[in-house]
Amino acid sequence: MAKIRKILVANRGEIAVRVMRTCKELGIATVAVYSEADRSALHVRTADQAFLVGPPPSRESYLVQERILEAAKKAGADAIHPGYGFLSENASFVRACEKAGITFIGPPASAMDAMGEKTRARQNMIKAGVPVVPGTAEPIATVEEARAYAEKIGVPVMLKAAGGGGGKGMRKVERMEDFESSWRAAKSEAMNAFGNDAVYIEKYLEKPHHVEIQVFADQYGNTIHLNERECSAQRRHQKVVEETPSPILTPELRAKMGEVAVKAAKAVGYVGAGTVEFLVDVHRNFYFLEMNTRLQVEHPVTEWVTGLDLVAWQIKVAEGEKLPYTEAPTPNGHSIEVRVYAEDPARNFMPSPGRINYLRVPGGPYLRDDSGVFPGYTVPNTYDPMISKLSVWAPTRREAIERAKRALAEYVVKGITTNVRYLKGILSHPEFVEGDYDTSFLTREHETLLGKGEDPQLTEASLLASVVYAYQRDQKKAKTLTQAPSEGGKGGISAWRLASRRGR
Amino acid sequence: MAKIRKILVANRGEIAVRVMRTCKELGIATVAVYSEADRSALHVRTADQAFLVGPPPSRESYLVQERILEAAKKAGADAIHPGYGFLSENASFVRACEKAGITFIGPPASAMDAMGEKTRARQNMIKAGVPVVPGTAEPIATVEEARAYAEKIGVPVMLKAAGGGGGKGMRKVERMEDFESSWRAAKSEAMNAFGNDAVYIEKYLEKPHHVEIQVFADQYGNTIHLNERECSAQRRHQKVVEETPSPILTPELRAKMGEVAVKAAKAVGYVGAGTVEFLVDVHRNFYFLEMNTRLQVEHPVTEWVTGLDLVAWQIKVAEGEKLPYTEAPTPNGHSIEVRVYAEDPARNFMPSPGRINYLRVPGGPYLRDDSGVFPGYTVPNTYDPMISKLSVWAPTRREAIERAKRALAEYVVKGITTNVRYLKGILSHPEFVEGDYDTSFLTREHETLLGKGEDPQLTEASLLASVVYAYQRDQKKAKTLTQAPSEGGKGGISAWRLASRRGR
Amino acid sequence: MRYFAKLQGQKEAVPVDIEPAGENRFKLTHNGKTFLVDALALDHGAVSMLVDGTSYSVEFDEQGDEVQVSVRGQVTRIDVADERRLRLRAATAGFSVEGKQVISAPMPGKVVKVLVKQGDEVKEGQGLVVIEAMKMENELKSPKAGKVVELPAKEGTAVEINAKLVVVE
Amino acid sequence: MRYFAKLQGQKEAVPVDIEPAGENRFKLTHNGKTFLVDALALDHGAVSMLVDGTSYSVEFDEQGDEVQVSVRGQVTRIDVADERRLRLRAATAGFSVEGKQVISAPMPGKVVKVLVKQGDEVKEGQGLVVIEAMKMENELKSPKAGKVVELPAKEGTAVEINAKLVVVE
Repeated sequence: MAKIRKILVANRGEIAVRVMRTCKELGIATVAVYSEADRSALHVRTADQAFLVGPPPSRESYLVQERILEAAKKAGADAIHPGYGFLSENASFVRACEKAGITFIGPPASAMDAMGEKTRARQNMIKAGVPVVPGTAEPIATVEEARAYAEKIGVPVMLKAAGGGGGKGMRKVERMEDFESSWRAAKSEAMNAFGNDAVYIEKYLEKPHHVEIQVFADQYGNTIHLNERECSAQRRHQKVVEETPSPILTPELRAKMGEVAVKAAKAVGYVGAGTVEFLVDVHRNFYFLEMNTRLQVEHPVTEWVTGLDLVAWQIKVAEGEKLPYTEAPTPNGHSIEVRVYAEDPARNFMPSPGRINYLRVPGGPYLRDDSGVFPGYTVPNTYDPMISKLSVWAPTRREAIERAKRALAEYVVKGITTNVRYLKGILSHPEFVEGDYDTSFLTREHETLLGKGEDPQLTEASLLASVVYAYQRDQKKAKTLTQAPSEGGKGGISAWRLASRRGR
Repeated sequence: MAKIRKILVANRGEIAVRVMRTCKELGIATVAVYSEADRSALHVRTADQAFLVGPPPSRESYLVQERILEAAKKAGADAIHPGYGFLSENASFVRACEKAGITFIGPPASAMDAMGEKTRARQNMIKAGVPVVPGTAEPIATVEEARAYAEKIGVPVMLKAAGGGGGKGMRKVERMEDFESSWRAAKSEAMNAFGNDAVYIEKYLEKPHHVEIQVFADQYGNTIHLNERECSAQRRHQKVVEETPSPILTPELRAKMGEVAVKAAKAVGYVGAGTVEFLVDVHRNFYFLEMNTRLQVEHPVTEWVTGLDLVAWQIKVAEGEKLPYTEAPTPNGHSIEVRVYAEDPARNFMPSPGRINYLRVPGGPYLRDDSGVFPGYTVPNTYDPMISKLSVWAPTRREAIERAKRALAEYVVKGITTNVRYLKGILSHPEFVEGDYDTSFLTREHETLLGKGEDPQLTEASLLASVVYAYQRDQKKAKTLTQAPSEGGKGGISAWRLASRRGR
Repeated sequence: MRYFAKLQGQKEAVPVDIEPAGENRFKLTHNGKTFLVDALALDHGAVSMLVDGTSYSVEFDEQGDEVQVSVRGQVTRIDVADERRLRLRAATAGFSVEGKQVISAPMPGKVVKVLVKQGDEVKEGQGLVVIEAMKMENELKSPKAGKVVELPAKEGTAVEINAKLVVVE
Repeated sequence: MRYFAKLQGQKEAVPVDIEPAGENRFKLTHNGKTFLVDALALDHGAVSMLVDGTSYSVEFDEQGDEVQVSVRGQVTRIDVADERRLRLRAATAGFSVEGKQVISAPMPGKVVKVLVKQGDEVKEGQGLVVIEAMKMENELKSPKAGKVVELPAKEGTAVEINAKLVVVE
C-alpha cells in the first residue's frame, strides 16, 4: 500500500485545477502538462511542476501518450490522474502506465476494455443481466449497413461513438433523409474526440430521462454506489445542468438502479470512481446506456450531498485503501450544478473564446465555483468552451434552485460571452422547477429559455446608464484632448467605442 | 404571521451583502443604507434600493436611528435587519422600530436591556444560576474607584465596555502602572463604538478558552442551542479564527454548556439568534462572559456543520414561524473560518485601506467566501478593516485545516495588504493543529506566526522573477520611448516603479 | 446635451437629454420624462446608478462591435452617439442595416467549409461558411437575400475574430 | 544586461545578468549559477515562471513605495535597478538607509497624537506620531536615533497616504 507522493494530472482546465486542489490538501505534489495554447493556463500556474507536451491540437499534445509519460518520468511522478476526456478512458494508456511503473488513478485496463467500447459494454451488460437500450451489438462498418439497420428498427435512432462519451460523436436521426449527413458528422466528431470513428446505433427512447449512478469500488472487490444524478438538461447531448437527488426517483427506484449499477461495475471488475448511465422512460423503466470509467464533470453535486471528496477517494483507492463505507450514504439535502460555457446562446450557442477582462464569481453560503480561468486570462479557441462549474447545496430542491439563481445573478464575466443568463432561464422554467423534465427539454423550450422578454424598467435603466456612461467618457475625453491635442487625430473612432476601450 | 416583503439592512460590508443574499433567495426585496464613504460599496450595488444616511463617521450615519428609520419608511420596508455592530444591540432602536411599526429582526428590547449592558447581564445571569466571571456588578464611575477595585482583586484584570462587544472598548491590564491609560483607551473606544463609555472590571482568567454557544428561540418560548464555536484565536480581543466543533469540548461539556446557554436565553425571554459567550478555564470550568443579542460574524461555521441558513431562520422567526427543531442537531463534520483583514501583520497590524487592484478568491470544494469587496473597490479608512471571511468544511478537523490552508494559498489581493499569510501561519502552527490553544495563543506566538522563515528556493525564484519583470518592462518602455520621444522627460522615475505602475 | 440611444432590434435611435446636476448627478430627459440620476462610474466598466432610491448595478462590456449593458441579469445591446456623430454615421451607413453586408468571423477559429461560390445568389438565412472553434462547428448564415460579391474565406485556414469572410450585396 | 536586485533587510544589492533566449525565455546568471527561465508575463502584474520544469506563479504588487513579490505564499520585498539607475540612486541615497529619515503616513487616516516636538532628541524605536485609520490607532516609531528636524504632522488633521509627518536626522 504505497503512498502516492507526486501526481501528474494529464488534463487541463477546471478539472486539472480541481484535482490539484485535493492533491494540495493531501500533501501530494502536482505536475501539470500543457500544450502550446495553454502556457498561460491556470493549471500550469497551480501545479508544482509543468511540462510542455506539444502544439495546441489535443491529438498532438494531451492525447499523445508517450509525451505524457515522458513528462511523468521527468518529473518523477508516481501516479497519473487523467481527469475526464482526453486519455481518461483509454485502456492502452492504462497499460502504458503500468508498463512504465506509474500508477494510473482509475480502473484497470481490463474494466476499461469491457466498458470502453460501448458496443462491447452493451454485450457485457446483457450477459450480466443488466437491461440495455435496444440497438446494434457491434459498431457498424458501412453507411449502407447502418442505413439498413436504422430502417429496420425505425427512426428516431441514435448514432453513437463506440469509443467515448460526453455527447461527442452522437447524433439523433429523426428522418431517414438526414441519415447520411448525421452518420458522417458522428464519425468525424468521434475521430476528433477519441481517435476512433466506430459508431453504432440505438433505438431512440421517447422523452427519456438521463439518470446516472455514481459507483465506487476498491481493489478488494468492495463496490458501492453513491446515489444518482439527474442529467436530463442536455443540449446536443451535452449536459448543461445536473442535480441530485433526481426529482423523479423514488427511494425504491433509487435502490433498484443502484443495485444494478453495482452489479454492472462488479461484472467488469471495476476499481475506483465510475458512473453507470441509464435512460429512464416515461414508465420509469431504466436501461443501461454506458459506463463512464472515470470521474464525471458533475461529480460536485454528489460531493455536496455526501460530504465526500471523490478525488481524494480515487487517490486513496489507488493507494490500496479500503472503502470507508459498505453502502450508499443517504443523500443529505439537494445539490444543483450549472455549467458555465464561453458561448452565446442567443446566437446558436456560438463559442466565445477570448480575453476575460473582468471576472467576479459569486460568494456566500453553500455554493462552489470550480473554475479553470482567472481575470486577465485568454480562453483559447482550441478546447471545450466550459470555463467553470457552479454548484450549490440547500436542504431542499426548491431552496437549491433559488440559491443557484441568486448565485448566477452575481456572476460577472466581461470580454467573452457566457451562457449565465441562459442557465438562469433554465432554473426559472416551470418545467424545470416542477422537476419532470426529460432530455428533450432544452431543445423543446429553446425560445422560452433564451428569455426574450424584457422588463421595460430595466431597459429604461440601461438606456439612461448608457447615456451617462457615454457623456462621462466624452467629458473625460474632451479634457484629455485639451491637454494633448495630438490625440485629436483619432476623431474618426466613435467616442463611445473609444470610451469603452478606455474603460477597461 | 405576516410575511416580510422588504427588508432594510442597517449595516454595511460583508454582513449587509450576506443578509441580502438570503433575502434574494427568499424573494424578499432589500434596501441598503450608506454613508458618504460607502457610495461605491458592494452592499449599495447588491440592494434593490439604497439611501444615503449621512457623512462617513458611523455616529453621523449608521448609528443615527432617525435616518435609518426615515430610509425604511421612504422605501416602504416592513422589517429591519441590523447585522452585527452598529445598532444591532441597541434596545432604544428596537423600541423606535416598534413605534414606527417596522419589524426589528432580532430579540425584543426587553431581552436586549437584560443582556445589552454587560453589568446588568451579569446580575441577571447570577440570578438565573448561570456561573459568571468574578468582577464588578456595575460600571464604575471614576478612574479612582476603578483603580481601587483592580488593586483589590489584583492584576491581571479586564476592563470591558458595558455597552457592546466585538473586542471594542476592551483592555487587559497586567501592571497597575498601565491602569490609567488602559482605562482611558477603553472608555474612548467604547464611546466611539457604542456611543456609551461605561466600563466595568472583570478578573482575568489565566489561559482561558473563548467558547460560545449559538442559541435560537422563536416567539413561542421554544429555545434551542446549535452547538458551540471555539473562538480563542484572538488578537486584541478581536477574533481572527473560529471553528466548530471546539477541539476541547467533550460531548458532555457541550451538552452542559448548551443547557446553560438555553437557560440564560430563556431567563431573559430571548427571541431569534443569539450567542452566549463563555470562558472555559484549564480545569474546563466555564463562566458566562456575555450574550451577544444578534448574529455573530462567525455564524458561517455553525451553518456549515448544521446545514442551516441562520439569516433565513432569523427572518422566519421574525415572521412568527416556529423553530423546525426541538433540539440541537448533531454537528456534521468540522468547519473553520478565518477573517481576512486589510492590515499588515508585519507592521503591528497596521490598517491598509486603499484600492483593490486585483482580487482572486479561492474556489473548489467546501469553501465559502463572504466578502464585502470587489476588484476595483477602494476600501475606505473609516470602518472596520475586515474585508472578507473565508470558511471551509471537511469531515474532520485535520482535513478542514488543510483545506483552509489550500484556500488561503489561492487568495490573491493586490493594492492593499492583507493578513492572508498570517492566517496561514496560524493554521500551520503546532499549537493550533494540536487544538488546545487559549486566548493568549496569538499574542504569545506572535513572532512565529509572522513566519519570518524564508525558503531560499522561493527567495531565489522571487529574485529571478523580479529581474525578468524589470527587464521586460524596460524593453517595453524602450520601445515606447522610441515611438514617443516626448515621454523621455519621465526618466527621473525609476523604470521599475514606472513599469509596475503600468503593469496594473 | 443631447444623445441618441439605439437599442438592438429597434430601427430608430431615441433622443435623451443629459445635464450635469452636481457630483455624480445628472438630469436626464427621455420620452417626455425627467429623471434625476445618481450615477457613480466604477472601474472595469461598472456604474452604480440610483434613481429615486432604486439601485441599479450596471455593467458595461464591449465585445467585438457591440456594447452590452447588463442590469439585474438583463442584457441589452445599446449604441449611443451625440448629434454630430449620429449625422456622421448616418452618412456612412454605420447606423443602418441596409446595403452591403459583411459577414465576418464572430470568433477566432478555423474555416472548415465554404458553402457558396463567388457570384452565387443567396437567400436570407442561407448558410455561407462553417467555422470551427472550441470543438464546435458553427454555420454563418446570410443576413439578407443577395449575391456573393466577395469571398475571402478559404477552407482549412485559421481566421482571427472579425476577419472578413463573405460579402453579400 | 546586468541588473541589481536588493532584498528587503539586506544591505547590498546583488548583480543578476539577464539575456533573452527566445520567446518568453531568458538566461539569468546569479551568484555564479545560470538559469534558463521560461517567464510569461500575464496581466495585472502576474508572471508564470518555469525553471527546469518547476512552476512558480509569481504575483507582483506595488504598494506605496514598495514592490512585493509573492510566490507560493512567501512575500518578499525586492527592489531592482539597472547599473545606471543604481549609480543614480546611490547618489540620491535612495538605495541607502542612512541620513535623513522621513516618516510618512503609511495609510490614509487621522493624526490623533503627536508625541514629539520640533528639535527633540529621539531614540531608535521611540514613538513619534499616532495615526488612526479603520478604528485602529497606530504609533509610528523613529527608525533611528536623532533629532526631529521637521514636524508637519498636526493633531486632529486628516492625512493622505505617504504624507510627510516627521523628519528625523
